[in-house]
Amino acid sequence: MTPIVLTMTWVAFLLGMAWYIAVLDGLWAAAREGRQPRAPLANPLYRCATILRQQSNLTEAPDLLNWRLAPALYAGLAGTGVALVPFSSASVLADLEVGIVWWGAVEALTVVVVFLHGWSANSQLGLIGAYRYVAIGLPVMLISMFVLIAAALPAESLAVPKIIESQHELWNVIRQPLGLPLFLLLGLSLSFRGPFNYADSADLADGTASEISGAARLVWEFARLAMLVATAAMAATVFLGGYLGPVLPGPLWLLLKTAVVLVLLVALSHLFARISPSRMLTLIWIVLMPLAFIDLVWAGLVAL
Amino acid sequence: MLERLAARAPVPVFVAMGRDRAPAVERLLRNADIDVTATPRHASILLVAGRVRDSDQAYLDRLHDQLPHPRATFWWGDEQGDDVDEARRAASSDDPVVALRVLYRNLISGAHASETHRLADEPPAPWRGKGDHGQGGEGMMGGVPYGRMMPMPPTPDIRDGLTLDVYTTQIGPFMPYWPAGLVLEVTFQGDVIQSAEVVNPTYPPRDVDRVPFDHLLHETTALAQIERARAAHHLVCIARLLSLVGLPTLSRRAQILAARVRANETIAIAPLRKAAARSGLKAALAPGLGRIDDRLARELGGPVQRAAGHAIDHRSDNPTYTRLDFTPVMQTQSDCRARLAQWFDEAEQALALVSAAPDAMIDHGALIEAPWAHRAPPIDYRVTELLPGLEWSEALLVLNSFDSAALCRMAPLEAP
Amino acid sequence: MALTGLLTIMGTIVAGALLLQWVAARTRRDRVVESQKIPFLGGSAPNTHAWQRFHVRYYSMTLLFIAFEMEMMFMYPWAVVYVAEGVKALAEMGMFLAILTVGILYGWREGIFRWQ
Amino acid sequence: MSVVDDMAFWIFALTAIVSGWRVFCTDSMVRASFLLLASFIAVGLIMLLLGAPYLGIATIFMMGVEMMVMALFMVMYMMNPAGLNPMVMVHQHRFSIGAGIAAFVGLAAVMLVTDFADNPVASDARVVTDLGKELLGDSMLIFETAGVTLLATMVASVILSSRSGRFGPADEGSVPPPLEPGGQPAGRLPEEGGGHGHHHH
Repeated sequence: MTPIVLTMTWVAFLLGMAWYIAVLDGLWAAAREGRQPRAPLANPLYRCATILRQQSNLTEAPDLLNWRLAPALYAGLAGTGVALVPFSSASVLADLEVGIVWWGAVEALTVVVVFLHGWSANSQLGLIGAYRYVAIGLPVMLISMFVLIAAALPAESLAVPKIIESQHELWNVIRQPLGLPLFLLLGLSLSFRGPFNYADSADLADGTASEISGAARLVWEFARLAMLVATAAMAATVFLGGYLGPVLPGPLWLLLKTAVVLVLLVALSHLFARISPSRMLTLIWIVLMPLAFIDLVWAGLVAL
Repeated sequence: MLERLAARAPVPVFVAMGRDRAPAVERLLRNADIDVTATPRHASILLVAGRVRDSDQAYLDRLHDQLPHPRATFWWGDEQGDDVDEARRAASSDDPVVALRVLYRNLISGAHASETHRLADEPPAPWRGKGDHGQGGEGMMGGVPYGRMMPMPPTPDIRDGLTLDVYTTQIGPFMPYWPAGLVLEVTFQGDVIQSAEVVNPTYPPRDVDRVPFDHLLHETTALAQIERARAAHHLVCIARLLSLVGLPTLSRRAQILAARVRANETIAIAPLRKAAARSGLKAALAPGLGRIDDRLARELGGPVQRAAGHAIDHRSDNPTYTRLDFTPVMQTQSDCRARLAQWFDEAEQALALVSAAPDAMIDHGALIEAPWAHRAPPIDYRVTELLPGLEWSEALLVLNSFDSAALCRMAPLEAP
Repeated sequence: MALTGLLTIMGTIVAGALLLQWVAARTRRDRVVESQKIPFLGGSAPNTHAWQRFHVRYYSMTLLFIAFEMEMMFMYPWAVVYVAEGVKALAEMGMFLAILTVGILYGWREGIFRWQ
Repeated sequence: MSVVDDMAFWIFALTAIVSGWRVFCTDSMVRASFLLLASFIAVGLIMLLLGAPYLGIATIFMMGVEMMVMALFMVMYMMNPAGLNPMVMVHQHRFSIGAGIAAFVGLAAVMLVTDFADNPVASDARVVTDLGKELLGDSMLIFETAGVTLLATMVASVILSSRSGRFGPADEGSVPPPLEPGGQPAGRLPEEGGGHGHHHH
């Protein structure tokens, strides 16, 4: 029975946190523009209803199966990512011995489903978004592999619960200060937000999402938010000690930490401009990758 | 239940920009009650702002049909809509937000029937029943599978069939971040533009910031009014670029500043500029991107020319300005970055002039520099020479680093 | 077992998402007409299908990436025994990072991180 | 538990085989790539069932990125990449059917005839740790050799594929060979391409 209960809890968590991000986005925009937010709590629900009321669109000869599957698989991948995160020492949905390797697989498969989503519509703007996303999504994955391996060093294990246990005395965010910021960039890339929005950007008329409407679009937008939640929960667990914390019960700590990380992610996604894909590619390989190297060396020296 | 919730959402509107309406539409962008979508697929109302050329009617109909049901068209402008019912139009002087909300609510509840398609419900080419599986194609690349041909390599490939295809299509006239009215036939290879041809020219720019300059032709006008219009014009240009690089909130801040300048409020541009610099706007505009040669910069004139390092500004010769120690600001690089910096510099300088001489007047008929690439002999340089070799996002950045008057002159009214 | 957990949550979400799309399609039955299917290009219609032999401008980078990735897969087991093995593992890491750095620098010098 | 495990095994096995077979039936290069990925994912999950979590998930991970890159290259090089006109993806039908059957029967026979070692790994065995120890112990040389080999792969792939470089475009001055010996160069000359190269190798 436990997997079912935990699954339902996580699905509720994803839905709730997706709503929370939408609220944060609205509040952030209103504050930056110096106006009153528009129905801050209910606005996300109104928009969901609007999207759901619209007819589902088709294009000429699309790859319909993959077009409908891609949003669903994307959301499902976010679910399997978040399943690695323990609520407490006793309750974890997927207690994988190699949890962070699965997280890497989630990143790899995310690139695949986003590509499929852009490919399936048989439209030029979506195609450009799909190919552009692959260019950025692939190398960003390497950075996250480095920082997660660095986090695994002191734990002597690839399992997420063990990584939490290794942070009893000191959180990884202090031990390996470069890890969290680099991992947050990955979160932006996985859900293509702000400076990492290479799939659904404004210049492509929303890119891979430019031809969808109705329920498929609702699932797609939810999946993007769910993936951001999954990254935040993972970041809170791997770098901020997850459920560890005094006084309050463990799950509540996890919730709080995830919420704080999400504030950071929302701020990051509004604060930075998107640079051209080829410059971003260079930036990732030439600047961010060496930073990830330094993170690994740093973590290694500290762990010895 | 779903209807009730949906009716309270921001109205999803796709804007088809016609003539004369650009600044008014920017007002909509600032309104939290309106959600201006990037694609018609996400919109429920097609807002036709201003007059649309007769030759663009087919494009407009196609756009209309791309909206998902329930959908409606709303006309905003004076010239059209005699045959359109009251619920679906607004005069150009009116604010259409309330009317849009009502129309949207009725659309959701079913009180206003969703509009049916305007173009024929038939594939671009008849295909059913042809080919091995009735898909309309023959062989590997032949025929019209599902109604359209397949992309082909630019020249017949007699060797190994490995030549990459090109994809040629018309783009515009109602593309977001695209000069209103411009239709280009663009050839892509991958995401890089290989060539472009003008099919339909841009709509001539006509915006509110022109009013004081027109006024000056026959009446003595306050310097403050002129310079405020300049600042507002530049802020709107900056806003477009900010939105394009993924900073929509900063972009709306620039829009709000422009509106406040027009309303004679005192504002400071420095915070916006600082926020933009902190967000890495410079990195988003690669050095050298969109660099134009000296001849073109001179021919376009205005801020484009000064961004190329030519201190040519009619204000230098005007006594009112020389009394204020006016010297034109300029950049040297003549690329997108320089043009953006020029907009910021000139807007800040304009506001400084306003605060230095709030009551100064300029005699009518005086020759005062306009904020845009002003009138000059026609030029033979085309926007189509600017784009080849650029990746799509860079191409849009380059387009949006020019003011609409400059773009209009580079995509001439008579198609070449 | 971990696999059960992964499959349960994956199955639940995917099934829910597909169900939502199916129900929405059943309740709104307006047909998508042919003119509605034309891909969005700012009002224009394309001459051809968009599916093409797409010139991927970063293809050299993907090859470097694959080799890089392969190398990374050795690092996961290495991380587990790192503390136990001590200096030997540290030296191993130095070797590993040196190889990757050389690979990146070479690629950079040849300009493979740019659009070609 | 064991019944559930068995069921899972058969489902994954069937998925692996069916999607592997469908690879050859679809007309779309992208579908073919990702059907192959689906097959590999099913195999990876079977490895998970067999108590080899690292290898199983690493398979899924690696195949995810590799099939993605393969799809990019398939679309670049194949006419009609989406299969809008149906085509036959297999050649030499008779030979391939024969070879397929022979390989299947042979491998199945090996599987049935071989006397597999029967010492199940304890469920709490730390297989990843053992793997790490092996890599830093007896197999260190293999590990290091693999590292250097992969570096050679990186350099070689860049040399072979990259057009840009420090000595200018790779195809500068190159002339396509003639179709007959001693004839005129055939096909496109690189100069015609407006500076955007095509790579035949």
